[in-house]
Amino acid sequence: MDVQIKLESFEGPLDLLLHLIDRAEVDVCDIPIARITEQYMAVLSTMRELELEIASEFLLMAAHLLAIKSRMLLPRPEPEDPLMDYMDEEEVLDPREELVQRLLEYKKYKRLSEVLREREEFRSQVYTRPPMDLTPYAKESNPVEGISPDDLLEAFVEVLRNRREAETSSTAQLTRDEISVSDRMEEIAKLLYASGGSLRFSQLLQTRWITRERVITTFLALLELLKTKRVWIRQEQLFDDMRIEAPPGEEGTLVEA
Amino acid sequence: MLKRETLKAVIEGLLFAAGEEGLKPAEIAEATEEKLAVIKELIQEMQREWKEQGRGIQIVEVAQVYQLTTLPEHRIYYEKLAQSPTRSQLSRAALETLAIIAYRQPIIRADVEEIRGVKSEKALTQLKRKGLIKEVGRADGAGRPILYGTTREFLEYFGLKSLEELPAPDSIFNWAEMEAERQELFQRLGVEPEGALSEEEWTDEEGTAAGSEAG
Amino acid sequence: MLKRETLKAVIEGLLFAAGEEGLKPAEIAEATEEKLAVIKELIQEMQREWKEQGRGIQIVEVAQVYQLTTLPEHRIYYEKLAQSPTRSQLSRAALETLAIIAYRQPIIRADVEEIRGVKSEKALTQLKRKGLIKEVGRADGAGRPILYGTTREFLEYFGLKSLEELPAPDSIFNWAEMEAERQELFQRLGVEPEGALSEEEWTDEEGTAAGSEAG
Repeated sequence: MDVQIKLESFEGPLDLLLHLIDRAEVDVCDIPIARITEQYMAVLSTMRELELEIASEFLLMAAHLLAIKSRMLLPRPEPEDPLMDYMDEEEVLDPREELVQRLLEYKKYKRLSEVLREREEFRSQVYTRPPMDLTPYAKESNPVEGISPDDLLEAFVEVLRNRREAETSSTAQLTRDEISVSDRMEEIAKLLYASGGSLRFSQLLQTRWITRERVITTFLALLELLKTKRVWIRQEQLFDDMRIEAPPGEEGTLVEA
Repeated sequence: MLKRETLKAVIEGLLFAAGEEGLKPAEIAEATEEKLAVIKELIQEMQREWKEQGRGIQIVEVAQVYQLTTLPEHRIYYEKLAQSPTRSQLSRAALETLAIIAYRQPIIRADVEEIRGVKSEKALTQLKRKGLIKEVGRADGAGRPILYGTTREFLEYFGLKSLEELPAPDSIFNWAEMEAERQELFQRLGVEPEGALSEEEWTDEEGTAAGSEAG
Repeated sequence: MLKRETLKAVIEGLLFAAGEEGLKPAEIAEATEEKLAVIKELIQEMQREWKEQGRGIQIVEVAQVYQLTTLPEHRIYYEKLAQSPTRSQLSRAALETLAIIAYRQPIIRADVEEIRGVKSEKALTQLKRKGLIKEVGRADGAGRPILYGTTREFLEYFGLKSLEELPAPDSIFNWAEMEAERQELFQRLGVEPEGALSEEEWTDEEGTAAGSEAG
């Protein structure tokens, strides 16, 4: 992992990904998606080692990259393939297509923000002054002409309502970010222990609070558990529900003190 | 060392940017790295030249400070400007700020900004100049910030005998707070806002809403 | 009817009085009781003359108003003045968010976040607080999310006459270039644009890939 990468200097996963892809230029030939994914995961694990907080967006992208990587490994079905019935149009396309589009779109606005930065710089080189007080020139007149006390009340209520809505949306934001991968790992371990050492993947997603982020956190937690050999995963066939099992003879050691 | 003409242009810009407070000769000398005597001499020259050229602004010396001002003989045009609808009417920002101060007085600027979610310095200046609000005291705490309240003229302009005559927030206010609470609850439950609440949940929340309004 | 030279002096004074708020051509026309076309022509003339005379201030057109500012080439003298406002730059996050809103307005938060790939609540609050963006309406659909757009202050902050003055995305990112980038991205991401791996490759890869994901 290249320590030259200043982790905090990335605006988000797309920014980091663009950097990795640009950097890959030094390698003359093709950099497979697998390698970009590996580098991306390496950056994330460095962030973890440095105990930096990893925003859920970075995890979301990690999951997305892994999904693309695995889909790249699947054969492209022929149009008359019965498998087609199970796939929507998007899945038949190159799995990287969407990512490339997103990267290009992001890159476009990144450049436009650089243009704005230049203008900001230019504009900051000139100074102006506050307006002169013109009230001495104003003839005696009612400054609230045409405004009634009711208008005043309405303005007050409107402001309060807007504030309420702003607060409301940030509350929703917080609830969504609450669970981290490591917390989820422990949850899964406990759940597995409680259900006698065997669980189906779908059972992990059967809660009222399920969100896209939570599915991804669950998936990443599972990968992490698998990596540290705290769980085994079995799948009978493609698209089957995964079965999560405690390693033989270790049912009791899943939950760490 | 700057040439005289460049130096004059820089002085003009400095005085312009300094705004109503103006600049001491020493400040100009420091910024331009010139001798005080040179600055004073140049400014005298500029005053003469501007008059000859028929410029629309002038350099005046007030209390040992140089400042730019408009010309007294142009007074009639500033009156017209002050009377133009865009300048004489309250901006939306000013109206909102005035409403908050009217209902929450005495209140400090930071709290007005907190409620509006936007910097409100300009709106406050505008309202002060129009005589609708004034400083009514200082709050405790760091910097002892200014507390604002409405003026006697405020009541006169709105034709009110006292602040109690302001329309009571109840009718619309309740509704707005409740609507916000309802939205919030939906979001917490992760439900689409279309789904109506049951009678019990509703009544339960109403209590809290009424409580927070009082505060 | 005023003489041209007097009129120019009056315009200078009016612009000076308006300060950072600037004046619309129509406001100048109204205050001076002159035709709009005459005002516009005179201002162009003044811009030329002031430059020739080496004046220390200039007339710029920003957000559909005329405004007086100092000259960029004199900035070092103003920076030396303690009173000069220290200008803080916008953060990159704020700037990215702003670029997206400027080009895609009206736009809801979710769409900004979709493009940036990160939560943008903080950037939006910051921009709103600075008055660079505002709520311009509500989108249809669940929760009726807020639609954001840029403000007049946005134009002023970046010294733009209007939104049209922003470079068209195509001009800095033309179509052919974009297609080339797309091809390049594809290449860097690995597989030839035609796509599919051969039967052997994927069977062979499956083992290692599954292994490396797990391990």
